[in-house]
Amino acid sequence: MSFKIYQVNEDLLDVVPQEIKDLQFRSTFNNPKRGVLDLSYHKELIEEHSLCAGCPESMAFRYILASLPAPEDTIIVNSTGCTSLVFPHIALHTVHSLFGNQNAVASGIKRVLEWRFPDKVKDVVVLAGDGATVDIGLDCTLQSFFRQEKITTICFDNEVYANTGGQESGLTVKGHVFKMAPKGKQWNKVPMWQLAIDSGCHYVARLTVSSPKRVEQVIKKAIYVAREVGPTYVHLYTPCILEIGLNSDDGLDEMRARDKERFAFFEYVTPEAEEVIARVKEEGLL
Amino acid sequence: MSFKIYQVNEDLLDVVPQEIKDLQFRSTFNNPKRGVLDLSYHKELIEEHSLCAGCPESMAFRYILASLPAPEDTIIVNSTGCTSLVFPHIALHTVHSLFGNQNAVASGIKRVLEWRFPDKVKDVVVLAGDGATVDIGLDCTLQSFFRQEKITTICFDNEVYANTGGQESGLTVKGHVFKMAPKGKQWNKVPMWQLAIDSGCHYVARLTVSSPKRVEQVIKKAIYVAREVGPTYVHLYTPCILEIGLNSDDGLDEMRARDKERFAFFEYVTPEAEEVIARVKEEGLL
Amino acid sequence: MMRRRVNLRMPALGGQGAVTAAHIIATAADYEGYYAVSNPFFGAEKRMAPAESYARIGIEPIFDRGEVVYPDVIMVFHPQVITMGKSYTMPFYSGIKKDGLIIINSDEDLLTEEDKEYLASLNVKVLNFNATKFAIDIAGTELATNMAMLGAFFGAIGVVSIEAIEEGIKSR
Amino acid sequence: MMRRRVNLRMPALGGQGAVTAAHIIATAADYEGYYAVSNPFFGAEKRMAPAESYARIGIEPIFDRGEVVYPDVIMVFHPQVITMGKSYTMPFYSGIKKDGLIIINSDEDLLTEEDKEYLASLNVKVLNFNATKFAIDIAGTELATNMAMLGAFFGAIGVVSIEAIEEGIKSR
Amino acid sequence: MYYVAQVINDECSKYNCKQCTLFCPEPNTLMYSDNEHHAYVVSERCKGCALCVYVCSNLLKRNAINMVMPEVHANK
Amino acid sequence: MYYVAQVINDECSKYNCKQCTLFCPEPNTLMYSDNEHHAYVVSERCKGCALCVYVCSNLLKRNAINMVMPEVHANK
Amino acid sequence: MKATTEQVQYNRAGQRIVSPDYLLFEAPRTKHFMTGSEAVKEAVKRASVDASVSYPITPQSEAAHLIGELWAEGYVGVYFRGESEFGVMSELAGCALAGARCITTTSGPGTLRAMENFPMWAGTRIPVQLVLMARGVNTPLSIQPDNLEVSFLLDTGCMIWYAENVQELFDMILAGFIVAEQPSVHVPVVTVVDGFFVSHTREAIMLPPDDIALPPYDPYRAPLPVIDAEVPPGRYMRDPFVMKSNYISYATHASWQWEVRAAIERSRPFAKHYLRGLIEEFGDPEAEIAFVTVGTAAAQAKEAVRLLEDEGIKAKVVKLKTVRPFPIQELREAVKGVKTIFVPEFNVVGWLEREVKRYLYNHSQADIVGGTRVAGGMTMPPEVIVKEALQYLGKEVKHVI
Amino acid sequence: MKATTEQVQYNRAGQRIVSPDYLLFEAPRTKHFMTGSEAVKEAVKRASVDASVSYPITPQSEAAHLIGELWAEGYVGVYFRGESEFGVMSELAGCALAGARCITTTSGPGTLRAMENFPMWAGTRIPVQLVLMARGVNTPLSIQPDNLEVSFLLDTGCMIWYAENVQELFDMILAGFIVAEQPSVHVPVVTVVDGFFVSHTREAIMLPPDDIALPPYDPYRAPLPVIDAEVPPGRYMRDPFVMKSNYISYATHASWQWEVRAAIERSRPFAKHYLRGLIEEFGDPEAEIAFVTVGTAAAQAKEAVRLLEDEGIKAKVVKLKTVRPFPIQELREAVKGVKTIFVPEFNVVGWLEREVKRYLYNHSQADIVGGTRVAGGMTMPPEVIVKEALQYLGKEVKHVI
Ligand SMILES: Cc1ncc(C[n+]2csc(CCOP(=O)(O)OP(=O)(O)O)c2C)c(N)n1
Ligand SMILES: Cc1ncc(C[n+]2csc(CCOP(=O)(O)OP(=O)(O)O)c2C)c(N)n1
Ligand code: SF4
Ligand code: SF4
Ligand code: SF4
Ligand code: SF4
Ligand code: SF4
Ligand code: SF4
Ligand SMILES: [Mg+2]
Ligand SMILES: [Mg+2]
Repeated sequence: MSFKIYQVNEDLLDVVPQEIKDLQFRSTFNNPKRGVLDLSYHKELIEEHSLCAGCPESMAFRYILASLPAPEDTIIVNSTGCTSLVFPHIALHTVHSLFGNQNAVASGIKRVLEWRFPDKVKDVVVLAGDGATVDIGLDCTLQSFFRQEKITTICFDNEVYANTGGQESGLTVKGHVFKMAPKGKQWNKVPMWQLAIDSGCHYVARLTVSSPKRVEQVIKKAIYVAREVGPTYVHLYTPCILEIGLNSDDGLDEMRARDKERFAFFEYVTPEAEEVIARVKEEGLL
Repeated sequence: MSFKIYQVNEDLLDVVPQEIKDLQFRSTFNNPKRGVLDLSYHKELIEEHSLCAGCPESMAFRYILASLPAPEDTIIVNSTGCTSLVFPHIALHTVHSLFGNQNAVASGIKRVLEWRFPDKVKDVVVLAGDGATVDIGLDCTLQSFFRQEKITTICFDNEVYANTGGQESGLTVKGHVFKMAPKGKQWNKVPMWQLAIDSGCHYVARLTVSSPKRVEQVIKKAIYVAREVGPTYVHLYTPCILEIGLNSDDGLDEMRARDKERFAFFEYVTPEAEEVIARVKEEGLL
Repeated sequence: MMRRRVNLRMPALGGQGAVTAAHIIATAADYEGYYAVSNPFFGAEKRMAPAESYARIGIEPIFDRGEVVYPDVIMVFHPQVITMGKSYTMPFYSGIKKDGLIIINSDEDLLTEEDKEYLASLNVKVLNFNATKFAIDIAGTELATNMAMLGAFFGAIGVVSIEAIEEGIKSR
Repeated sequence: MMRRRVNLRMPALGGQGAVTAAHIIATAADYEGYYAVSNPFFGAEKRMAPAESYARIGIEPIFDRGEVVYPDVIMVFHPQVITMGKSYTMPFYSGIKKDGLIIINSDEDLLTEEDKEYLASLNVKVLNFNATKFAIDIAGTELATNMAMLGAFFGAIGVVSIEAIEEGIKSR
Repeated sequence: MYYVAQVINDECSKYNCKQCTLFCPEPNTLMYSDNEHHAYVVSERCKGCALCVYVCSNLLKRNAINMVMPEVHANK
Repeated sequence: MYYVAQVINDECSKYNCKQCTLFCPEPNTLMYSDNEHHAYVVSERCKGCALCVYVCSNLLKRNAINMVMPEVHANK
Repeated sequence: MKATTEQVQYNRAGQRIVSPDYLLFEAPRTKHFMTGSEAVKEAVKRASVDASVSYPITPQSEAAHLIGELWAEGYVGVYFRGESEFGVMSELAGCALAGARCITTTSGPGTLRAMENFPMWAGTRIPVQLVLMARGVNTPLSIQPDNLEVSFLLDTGCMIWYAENVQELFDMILAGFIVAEQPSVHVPVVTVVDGFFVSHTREAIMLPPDDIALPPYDPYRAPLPVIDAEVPPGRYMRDPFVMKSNYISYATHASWQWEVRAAIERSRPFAKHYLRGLIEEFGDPEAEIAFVTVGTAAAQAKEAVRLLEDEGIKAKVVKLKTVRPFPIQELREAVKGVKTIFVPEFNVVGWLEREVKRYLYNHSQADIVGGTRVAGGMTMPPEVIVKEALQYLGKEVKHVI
Repeated sequence: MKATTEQVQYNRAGQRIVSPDYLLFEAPRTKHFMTGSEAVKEAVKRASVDASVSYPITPQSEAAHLIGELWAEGYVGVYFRGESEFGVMSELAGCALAGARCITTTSGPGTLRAMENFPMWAGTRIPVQLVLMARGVNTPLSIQPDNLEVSFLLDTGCMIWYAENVQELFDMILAGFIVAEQPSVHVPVVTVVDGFFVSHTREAIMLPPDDIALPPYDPYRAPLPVIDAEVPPGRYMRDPFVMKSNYISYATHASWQWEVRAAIERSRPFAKHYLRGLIEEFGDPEAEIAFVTVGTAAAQAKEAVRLLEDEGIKAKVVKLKTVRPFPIQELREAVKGVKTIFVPEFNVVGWLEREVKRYLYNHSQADIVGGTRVAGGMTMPPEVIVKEALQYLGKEVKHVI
């Protein structure tokens, strides 16, 4: 545990920018009970970002960062995509390497941190888009599940390659017309949550980010299970309002509509994971 | 249909080597009822090979080649591995490209042949090892399933990287000590047949090659379904006798033992595939 | 303003249509018989993030490409370019050539005394024009801001015909 | 046979232990104070497919590596090397040096007249020795063929001590 | 693009709700003040998406926040 | 490695079985002659794995094929 | 398939088939105003392309989308999005092996992700065309123009061509198919442009009509059998002997590699014809200062030559249109009498400077200066080129920037 | 962590920590007889390695297995098999980012499969060591030695070193860690050997005892923060500014790339010390014939020099131990007075010839001959080198082959 690294030397307090001081005095570190309700008051771990106005990915980011049980000991590994515009603004250790290799990088980090700090908890969380997770990165993603890496993988499913301007991805629904699919996508959306289950994940959830509290619960479960048992996978629907032609205030509405169908909340838990979750609940951390 | 390409110009018959003439006069082309029983009499489509003496992969090769419903219109795509020592000796169009890209290459071939020969049947069959199919090639394999490519993928599961001298693969069973897994493999065998089902294959089978007739039935179903419906997947246990330390006459025994447990015959068929199979049976081709 | 080459830089925010504006300008100039080239800044711009585009117009073939480092004209599409530094160059007028022109989408005077002195030393003319307000008033939507800016540009340099401008707009 | 360098080539079939044999020879020579290097042919050999290995022994540091193109000694581990052409070079004795030595694992004389003439012109000695039969007779298994071949080699060149050979075998 | 959100403090103070602060996509932008009993917008950070208005007006029917054209201030 | 298979024709002719021809891992190697009513081995192609013996002796208990040391013939 | 006056032939898209020379040199052209990405579409539209596979990456995505549109419009036979650049290049290899004329596009990280495919393409002798819109590679990530990646491709066995602008890109794509598919050549061609500088720049271009097109690719003229089960495979594969037995593999591999390089050499006369020479010279032929360049750097150098002229200094640009084959003789000829050679480049390593020095070693006494160098995405202002050149030459820098 | 006489320190494997100089130059050594793969194991065993990730490919597999054994024996902290070389190199990047001293091995197709990782490694400034056992790349497939692949790595921003034999491989691996991890260097090092020629060749080697080892890597001395949540990240990432906003990205990318190359330059004094010079000369210092080479080609050239001596002709070998940084001054010095330079290489493209010409342009008048060239896996018999050299020089070829 090293949240002390955010403490500014007293003598420097008057020259340090406010946003850094805020991290020390107004953020929520060192408290596993932190959660999305902090968002109304506390300094967030994302300073700002350059995602589109109204992008639901931004909401997902806020909820996830607010829900990390131990941000001071969390490493976030990301990939290329719209999300990568956020990472430089996050006040945690974040890594960007290549497009699609995020679960490989995360595996290396997690194993070495376990070796270097056998007595500490270091959470490694992967955050990447659908293209990164399910198309170009599928091998690295699934292999990290097979190998039972103790990491949490979160997929931001906006059903499109957004950052490159709106091309069909494996998670685009059949028939949807995007770039590179000018006659409409010819095949089904990949059931990634099912692949995650069959590939050995111990906790799998599928949901939209329309409910901050639900996101918090899911993220916490996923991280606690990954710490002790093995890989966990969270599939979030975060529609790309730009590419599906919605206005900047339409994102929440779109998600609420999908809550009732394709993205109805779904959870899978192995018995080992169940045990951990029950214990954590007892401890009042969930 | 182009089995005529195997017919040697009459004037050249006396200078052409016997093995080529045998292909014309003693092989079974142009007959969808061909099958493993031809092996006792007919010229085979594999001339020879340099696999280990007694290697079950060789048996698998003989059965598969004997079972192709239209060898004269079949393209075989392979990968690197022990199997790649066989392909130069096969009297069909075969392609070797890179290790693990076999399903990508096959997708390209199949689509172009459909475009170039809209009125002909051209079967594209992928034959590759477990390392090629499930480790390095997993992305290309599964994506070809997602995309519903009309190809048949056959995995030679010898539970090891054999050609490079016996390293752990994703299909090695947990606990087995191989090179690169000196403390025994730390994680479970990948349930590739299950992933194939999740990923959209229309016919999936898992079996050993202990029964030639069964292999024939499976291969024929897989190819007929791929022709009309979409991707099919066949998972064959072909133990690497060299790397698991068996004698050259032990392969059949090993497979018969596994027939009763890990590799008990398993088949999955979608309704669309079921239809095709029923029709082909009616036509007496199965 | 008659030069062998006019280089135009348009700092804006993502979503304002500056790229379209540059292309319209270049197309119009091409139609009118000038040599012309346009291009956007090469980024993955999001709504509200900095974005920039360029046009070059000349009376001989134009080889030069890429961002305009030494502009003759700068059109500032959004006040935040200046007030929040949402610009690819600091200050936004860096590289401006002698006798140049700056058009700013704002009623208010956003320049410091220092800025003004420097620009005056180069004899650069600064034009404040609230294009957004103009767009809302005339076209009924702030989305027409880029068209209003275009108008100001063509008005100020006055070398391209109405017909050519229409051609440029059509070709988008 | 006293040369500044002795280069040895051993065409065999996969599984016969020719690689081991080369390494034993080199290790033994090293132990005995010579400079020595050994290596296999660089292939993915399967049981019964062609395989080849090499050893170099000298009285000065050896830099040379890779397959032996100009051997002083050739040991043929399997008759099929000759009868079925399972050899990396054609003919199997290609490159053999003047006054060289060839040892063939066979009772039978497998060389053509042409072969013999050529080898005689270089004053190459050919030794037929059924090492497999010898291995079955003495060690009770054909798997000891490589040891029998080794024996023939050390016997024929006679420069390495028994102790060194034992050292070479131990080090495997 | 050209608008930012502004809380109608008095309206908002009628409720103790904070809902919009959870749905704003921008961090550190739409916060709640317990002292003053209403939400507030850090307008330099607001991107004008109007999601807060959707939450407050469309979902909650509270109409306590709306979009305004901001004043431009020279950064002198 | 040093052995090849050889069918004991008379034994084999007692059955009309062909089983071993299906299990030999080598193509074009262990074939069946309907005329002569027995299997036969193309010995240059045989790799000596003895799987045919396993099939014929261990599984079928027919003992109609066995392994022999081949003669070496110079290829002159 | 020849288009004679007697017998008019049409391709599967219904376009009239004309000879390459007619399409490139004789057909009437009209002026259009478009980006490099759009020019790719126009070229592909007239090239009787059978197949294309795409993957998104900035700055090539738009060109790839537009090829997709051509598929939807019936001009391209097969088109889909692959799973990654590695997959795409392998899928395209499959398409080519099955007898298709193929094209794809990529940039920077995509090139590196697919890297293993390029020597495979060359060794497989497929005349695939890759339009490379060069951009920087990680790390750090940059989506902006930088042609370091071209350095990685030089030894792959592919032809490497380099277009300066939108017009040249259009013409080169057409010429690329023709030259790459010559039976005596039949290797892949990588047509490079600097990303953004060409892909995203809109400028004037002269186009022939779009109801005429190149003769379709005839796979039966290929030096290796097409994989379509319509021709005898023999006992043959695309990498034949290697796996059959190790003992001839090294010789095969070596001779095969030499043959690929020889095929590139054999492309020279065709490339010379269809590109109207392997180099282009601009400026004063007698100048003692030369800029040897490719692509956008050539464009910028041309502007610099103009500025130098304003300063009263004679200079010229020697633009290389091909890097593989390298225009060895042409370059040696062009720099005769030159005292100082500048090699301005859009990368930090100076791969072109290295090439130039290699081929001029003992063939020129000129000073060769590796610069101006710009990397990571900025443009190369002509003013900077001029300043650096004058400084190097010890001349006064009069020109204002 | 210094090993002083007062305070003996041990690494996690229980080996006594000694200074790099002691381990490399002072510790008593005893003779062993082993292959290059086994020498890799011996080096790693003495290097306090934290992590290694492997993937099988001939000819490097055995070295990778042996590192795995070291893990089982407790000498290496983290070890596993990755899913592909692309995955492995990314996993290794993760290990290094988290503060581990890392090593891996690959060959040919593996190198190309992982290609995108190498510039990423360099840009991420991780001092990873890759032992590259060079082999041919597809197509056609060849598993045999051929160092074409090295050409693809030259511009990645990694240091490239080249060992001639088993002994040098052992020593270079140890030196590699020391030099790569210098805070002023801190870039990856690729230690190349020719596959098979070194990996599979068994020869004599002198080894220090195996109960001593290098000081462990100290990630807190790295020029960039280690990703372990024990040090402040600030608002920082390994590729920081780029994504923060486009408008400073090009400058960052460019300066970052320049800095990576500068870091390689800064490695020179360290490499010189730990490798005992960046080049090695063999033969007659006054010779007018020189073979400029790396790796096995140097070994073969040494034999050729001996044969030439037998023929009464003076020649020498200038062996480059590093290619990045390139020993520019050393080479220029070494070929002073040389009339003919041969560059024998194990590839068809002549990448070393290109480097040599680049750096000798206007620094030598010697004839530079790109040959002997062998590719695809065959050895380069000294007899052939001699024959080709004599033929080129117009001398009688007396020596019998
Ligand atoms: C090897 C490689 N190929 C392609 C790209 C280009 N690229 C960057 S982001 C991206 C799309 C990301 O899509 P997704 O993962 O769904 O994230 P999103 O932008 O939709 O949030 C692509 C194709 C790249 N950077 N590297
Ligand atoms: C990119 C790449 N990585 C690694 C290799 C080396 N390689 C060739 S075959 C093989 C193992 C094949 O294993 P599998 O697919 O299971 O086939 P098997 O040999 O077991 O039949 C490997 C690792 C390669 N050729 N290319
Ligand atoms: S492009 Fe789509 S996913 Fe990306 S920031 Fe904009 S709305 Fe969000
Ligand atoms: S190594 Fe194993 S899989 Fe390969 S040929 Fe030999 S027995 Fe078969
Ligand atoms: S949703 Fe409306 S009422 Fe509730 S806090 Fe926000 S502004 Fe106030
Ligand atoms: S308009 Fe959008 S960005 Fe501004 S406060 Fe409301 S929700 Fe937040
Ligand atoms: S198995 Fe035995 S009995 Fe049957 S065919 Fe073979 S040899 Fe004859
Ligand atoms: S021993 Fe093996 S190879 Fe020979 S015939 Fe019998 S089964 Fe076939
Ligand atoms: Mg997405
Ligand atoms: Mg296998």
